[in-house]
Amino acid sequence: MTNRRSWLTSSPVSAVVLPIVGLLAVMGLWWGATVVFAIEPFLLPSPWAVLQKFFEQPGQLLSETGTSLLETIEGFLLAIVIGVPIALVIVRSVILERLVYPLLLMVNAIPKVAVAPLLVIWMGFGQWPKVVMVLLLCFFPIVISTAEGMKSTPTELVELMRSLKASRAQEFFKLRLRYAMPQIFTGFKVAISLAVIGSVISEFVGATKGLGYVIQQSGASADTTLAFAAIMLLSVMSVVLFYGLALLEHLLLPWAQEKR
Amino acid sequence: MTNRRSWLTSSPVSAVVLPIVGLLAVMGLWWGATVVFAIEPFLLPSPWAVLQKFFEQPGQLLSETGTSLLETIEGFLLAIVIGVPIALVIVRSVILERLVYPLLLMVNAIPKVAVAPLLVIWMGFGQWPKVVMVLLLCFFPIVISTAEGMKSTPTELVELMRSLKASRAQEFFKLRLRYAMPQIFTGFKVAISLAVIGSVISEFVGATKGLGYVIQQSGASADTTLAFAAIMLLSVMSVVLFYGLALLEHLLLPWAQEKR
Amino acid sequence: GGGDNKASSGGDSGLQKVSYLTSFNTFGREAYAYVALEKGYFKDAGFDVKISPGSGTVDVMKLVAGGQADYGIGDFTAFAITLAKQKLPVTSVGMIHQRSMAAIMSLDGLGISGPQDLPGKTIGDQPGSTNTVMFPVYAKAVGIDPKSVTFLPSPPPGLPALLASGKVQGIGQFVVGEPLIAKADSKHRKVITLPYGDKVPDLYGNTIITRSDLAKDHPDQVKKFTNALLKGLQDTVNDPAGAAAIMKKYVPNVDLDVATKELQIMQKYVKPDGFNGPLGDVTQARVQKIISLLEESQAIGKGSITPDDIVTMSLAPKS
Amino acid sequence: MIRLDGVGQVFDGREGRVTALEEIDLHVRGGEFVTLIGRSGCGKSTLLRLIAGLLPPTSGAVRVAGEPVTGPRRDVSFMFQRPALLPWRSVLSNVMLPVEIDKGAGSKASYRDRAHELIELVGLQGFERRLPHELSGGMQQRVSLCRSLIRDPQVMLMDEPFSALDALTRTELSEELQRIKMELSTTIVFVTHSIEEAVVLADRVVVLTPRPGRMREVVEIGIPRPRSLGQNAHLTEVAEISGRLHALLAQKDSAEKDSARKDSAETDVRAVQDVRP
Amino acid sequence: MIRLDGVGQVFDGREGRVTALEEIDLHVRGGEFVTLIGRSGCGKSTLLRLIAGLLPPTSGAVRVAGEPVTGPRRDVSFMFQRPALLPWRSVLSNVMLPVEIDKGAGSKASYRDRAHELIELVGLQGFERRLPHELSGGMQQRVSLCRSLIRDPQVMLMDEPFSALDALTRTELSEELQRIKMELSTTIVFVTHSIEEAVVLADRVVVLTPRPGRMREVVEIGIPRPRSLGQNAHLTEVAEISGRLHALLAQKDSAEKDSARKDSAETDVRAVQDVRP
Ligand SMILES: Nc1ncnc2c1ncn2[C@@H]1O[C@H](COP(=O)(O)OP(=O)(O)OP(=O)(O)O)[C@@H](O)[C@H]1O
Ligand SMILES: Nc1ncnc2c1ncn2[C@@H]1O[C@H](COP(=O)(O)OP(=O)(O)OP(=O)(O)O)[C@@H](O)[C@H]1O
Ligand SMILES: Cc1ncc(C[n+]2csc(CCO)c2C)c(N)n1
Ligand SMILES: [Mg+2]
Ligand SMILES: [Mg+2]
Repeated sequence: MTNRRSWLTSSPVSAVVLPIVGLLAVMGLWWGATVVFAIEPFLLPSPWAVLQKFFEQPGQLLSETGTSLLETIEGFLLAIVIGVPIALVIVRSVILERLVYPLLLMVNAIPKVAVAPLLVIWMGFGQWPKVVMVLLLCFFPIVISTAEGMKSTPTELVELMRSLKASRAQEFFKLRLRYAMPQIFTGFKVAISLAVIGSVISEFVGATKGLGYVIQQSGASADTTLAFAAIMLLSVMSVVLFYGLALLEHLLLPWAQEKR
Repeated sequence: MTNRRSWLTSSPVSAVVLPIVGLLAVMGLWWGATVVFAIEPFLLPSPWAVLQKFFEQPGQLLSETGTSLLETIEGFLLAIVIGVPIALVIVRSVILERLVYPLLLMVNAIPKVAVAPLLVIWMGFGQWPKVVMVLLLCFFPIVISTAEGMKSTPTELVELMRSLKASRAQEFFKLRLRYAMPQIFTGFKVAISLAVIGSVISEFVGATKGLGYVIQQSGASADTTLAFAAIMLLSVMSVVLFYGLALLEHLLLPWAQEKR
Repeated sequence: GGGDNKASSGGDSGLQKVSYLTSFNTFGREAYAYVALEKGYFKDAGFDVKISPGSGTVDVMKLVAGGQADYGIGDFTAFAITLAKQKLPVTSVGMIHQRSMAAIMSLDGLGISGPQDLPGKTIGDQPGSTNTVMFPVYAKAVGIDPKSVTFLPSPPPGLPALLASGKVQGIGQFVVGEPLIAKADSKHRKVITLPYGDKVPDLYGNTIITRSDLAKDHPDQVKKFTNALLKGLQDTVNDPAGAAAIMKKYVPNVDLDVATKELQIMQKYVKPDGFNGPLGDVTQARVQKIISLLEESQAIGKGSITPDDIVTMSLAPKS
Repeated sequence: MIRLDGVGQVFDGREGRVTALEEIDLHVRGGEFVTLIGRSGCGKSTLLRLIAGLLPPTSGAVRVAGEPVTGPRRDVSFMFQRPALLPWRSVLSNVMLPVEIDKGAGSKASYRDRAHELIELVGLQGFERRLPHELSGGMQQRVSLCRSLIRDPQVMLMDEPFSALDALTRTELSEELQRIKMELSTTIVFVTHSIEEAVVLADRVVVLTPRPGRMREVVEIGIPRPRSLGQNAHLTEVAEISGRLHALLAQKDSAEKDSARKDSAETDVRAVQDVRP
Repeated sequence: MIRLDGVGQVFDGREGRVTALEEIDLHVRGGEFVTLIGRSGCGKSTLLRLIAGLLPPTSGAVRVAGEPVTGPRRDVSFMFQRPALLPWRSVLSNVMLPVEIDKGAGSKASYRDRAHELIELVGLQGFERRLPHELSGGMQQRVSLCRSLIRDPQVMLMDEPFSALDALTRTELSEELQRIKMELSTTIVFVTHSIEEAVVLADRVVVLTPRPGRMREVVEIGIPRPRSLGQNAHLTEVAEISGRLHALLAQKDSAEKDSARKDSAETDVRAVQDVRP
């Protein structure tokens, strides 16, 4: 019987409480580890030290977070704007797919850290190299999940559209893209974490703000705790963005709710 | 009409020829750009210079490639072995999902470069920190695509299994996992490129071989061409692994062939 | 904006927009540029300077060569080696340090108390760094076999942790890194520093880098900039604590204590005992000597560069 | 064997509630063949799903073999309205699925023989190794039928099992079904839109009212077995009962109106009659 | 209107070839109502797909309105054997899909009224805004029916359109279909497994042989219109023709054997007869 559920699984409160419980559990483990194994703070500071560091200068860290967040979102949106049409083209034409796919793969396979300085050299110190780095890191999951999602549209529905003499554009926008939405969102969810990492990597070179810069900077004062505070903020940012996407999916795709 | 196709789309020869054409086209563009804009080799070496660099010491570069390849594959397989069961657990239980998912997200969001030294300190200079780094970079797409794929199993088929009084394990292994296979393979395809990058990042710290080491080495000596040769090899490795997965998918999942 | 007009066109204030790169990050050792900025030396010389953190000598060279920055700082040895391999359109127009800051650093109890202890040890270092490349020269100077020491590659940010954890017995580091290493070690062991400069005094430390065409076409401008920067350097040498405080205004995360100590150590490298040339001095003879040393240690090919290829002597500071 | 007491089912959707079933009281005896007829959307499939334990009723109680239903049972087989074949499994392997799942089911080889027999019976020999997408609609339905028969279940719930089959195949298979029922004394609840099929197969025919589905009438069929769907000896009897059922289906109930937006709580009109001719 | 000459269709699979259709010669006049009967898997759906231009024939030629078929046409509507509804669209929006796709189709508002009319006609009022998964099987089929009717097509290809509907709804809708056909002189090719339905609706009934599908016989139906499926004036005539068709379906052809593994090239036996009673 499928719809008898306890409050643990159905209540919206638990959707907030349980993740927090999980989080606290791990903080506990982390803290336990630092105590039991007497781990040196420069290797792994205790969670309290990290929290303390955050509250020392919350304003500044939050403003750095804002910088990284903006780059992340800009790059991510750009990746959607570029990635989805590429996927459309790939699904549309086998020939273009065979020409283009290997190239996308090659670009994707480049270790981005190695090209971060190149981007700065080509694009200067402004926002652009950051946004492009985010784009480079996160476009591929978007392309591939969109393409594979669209290719998996049931023959039955494709034939329906064809029998209605739908144009290729209509077939894509009214059917395939819609059908692939759940899979596309999976791609987005993978991409968003990569986007966050992209903003950090880009801030390692030629930046003067952002959490990546803070991490880099913390090296200058051997402040491992600060680095961890920045990493924690990145993690939180990533989690928030992820659940934002999940919420958006829930609102946009009521017909595709999970089946367990 | 769907099954009238030219040799361009159907012949297996074109599946090999077209990617190569695409590749050559980009090499051409790349070369053209270096010539037309007179791009200095320290910014972007010409493709010929890169090829030449490769043929100067093919044996050595290939052996470095082998090292990175091995780490990549080991870490990737480990990610499958760990990631798929996590996905099963997540789909199995809403409670566990809510406890575990945010943590996975946080781990995934950590910029891996920042923890590379930590891994070396904890695990020494052997293969382990490399394999673990690959694992860290690529487990998430595997987890999420497996989980989302399994959640999207049609109610109709889930009800069939329930009506047969299948155990939960049977529901997962005989139905959901099988049904999710195409989506899982999409996850694998995203993960494999990340795995390659993971091996490179891991070789930045405490390695004395591998393509990551070569890049690190060349960066310091301003041998941009050598760095590009290594990056090219990485790209090729990534493309080959990707198509290897695609081939495997084609062989394992004949029922899920693409529908265009 | 970027490219050629950056250093030549005026802004609203009549000041020329100029971009400047530190050598690596915003460690305390970079304070002098901020001092020049804060005290208005740049402004007085007619420049509106934007300081950005660099990411290592080679990157700085590429950024300057590519026109994204007008001036930058980099280690002179690495600079020379890079130019020997690739003819980037950059040149050196003055020295920050009269002696190389390259060193090997260890902690008390890891078995290194002097150069004689190095054989058989493992040293963590960024591959291709000056410390690694010049090690054979240093080894020869202290009379040990360079091959008896193992170098283990790692990017710079990971090095202090590797050392403190004892995974390596020493790391390649600039001498000014000492207070940082001390701070990173929670066991508060004594830091042992083996500066190359003690044994190979000919090596310069950091140098001021600019584009070749800028040096050629606008020598006055370059001179004015160099002088302003060196004025900041002079003030820094005179008052390290004050310089550190100024820097913290611009880079709030800087640890005042560490930065002050770094700058105190740096004093003797900017102005070694017995040095009486002008601040930033370069001499043709020393550059030639360095090239020979590099050729000897096979870091560069014989005859691959001449002093003129790497230094614009005409712009070097005069007393 | 199957007992429903005051069973009701309400679906809550974002566009309002739908009362699918209301006050169903039904008792199916062991070995009985009950057919269920009613207009499209009246709740026939829902009723079967309740019995199968795939859905907990909103109200009332469902019991099978004396035990309250809390979930699916091994001795009950359900043939869905749609074929529900696993797309990666061949015909044979789809048919063998229930055996694979019940590990204690005994010799696999003998079941394999049984599967081949069934496949031959429904006219799919030669297609054993094909995948579902290579089959026509009716062929898929026949595979699903074989799957529901493979384990010789005690209770069979069949939702329009012959809807995609031609008249001949229908006749053959309904004869086969009667044979199985007689041999194994299987209890069968069978949904169909063919009134004649309902009459020919059933011991009793249950007629449901349109949405919300209530029991309008239960008609006992006295024609001796075996009966046949095609030209047969009892043509007139079948025609006569069919005519009556047709009228019952068409009859307008006073409580009958569009209830798509209505809560079942508002209407509590019962129309359960047990008419035995 | 529709003309098939020597049409054949062979499917190649990894388990061998299946000859679905062989040597089909059929001419459907404008405004004619042709029903297609034949055993499950004999190639009826395939034949419709060929006419719709969804599949190029392996051999032979298909022409619609005088032009060779190279792909789907706007004036031909196809109702599939399965409902094929878009899961994210409401009932109304699924019905409106063909209008949305044909941008030159004229006033959307008037089509919207038409959609509401059709939805009411098939008894789905109140469900306009629901999603397909909230509907029963028969309700989904009715949505699909509305969708195929919305654009008043010239040619309608219908693959078992009433298979999931109860007898009453079937009767109502088949009357409606005849009315539409008469008013708009639509050409209709209609697949059904109900022989009576085939007789009541058709001007001509085409009987196909089992796999591979060849034309066994074409039966002209002379009963005057309008006709009705339920109790009606022509009961005996319908029964008589139905009986004949039943016999035709059952008749064993000499060339008939298991051809699942056989290439059509091997069998070239024609059985096309045009019988007019
Ligand atoms: N895509 C396909 N691949 C392989 N074989 C196919 C395919 N589609 C149909 N066939 C085969 O062609 C034959 C005719 O199929 P079709 O769907 O036309 O039958 P049908 O007359 O509509 O049957 P039903 O009444 O069961 O719907 C069948 O034997 C089927 O196995
Ligand atoms: N999952 C669901 N969510 C909402 N409403 C549902 C759901 N399943 C069924 N219904 C509604 O319940 C009613 C009965 O549905 P059911 O499938 O039982 O009908 P049925 O008698 O089997 O019809 P058919 O003969 O067309 O198959 C319908 O009105 C339908 O809209
Ligand atoms: C997916 C992905 N994650 C992390 C990195 C990060 N990375 C590797 S090395 C480096 C800087 C080292 O100096 C950075 C930021 C990447 N490239 N790709
Ligand atoms: Mg139903
Ligand atoms: Mg069919």
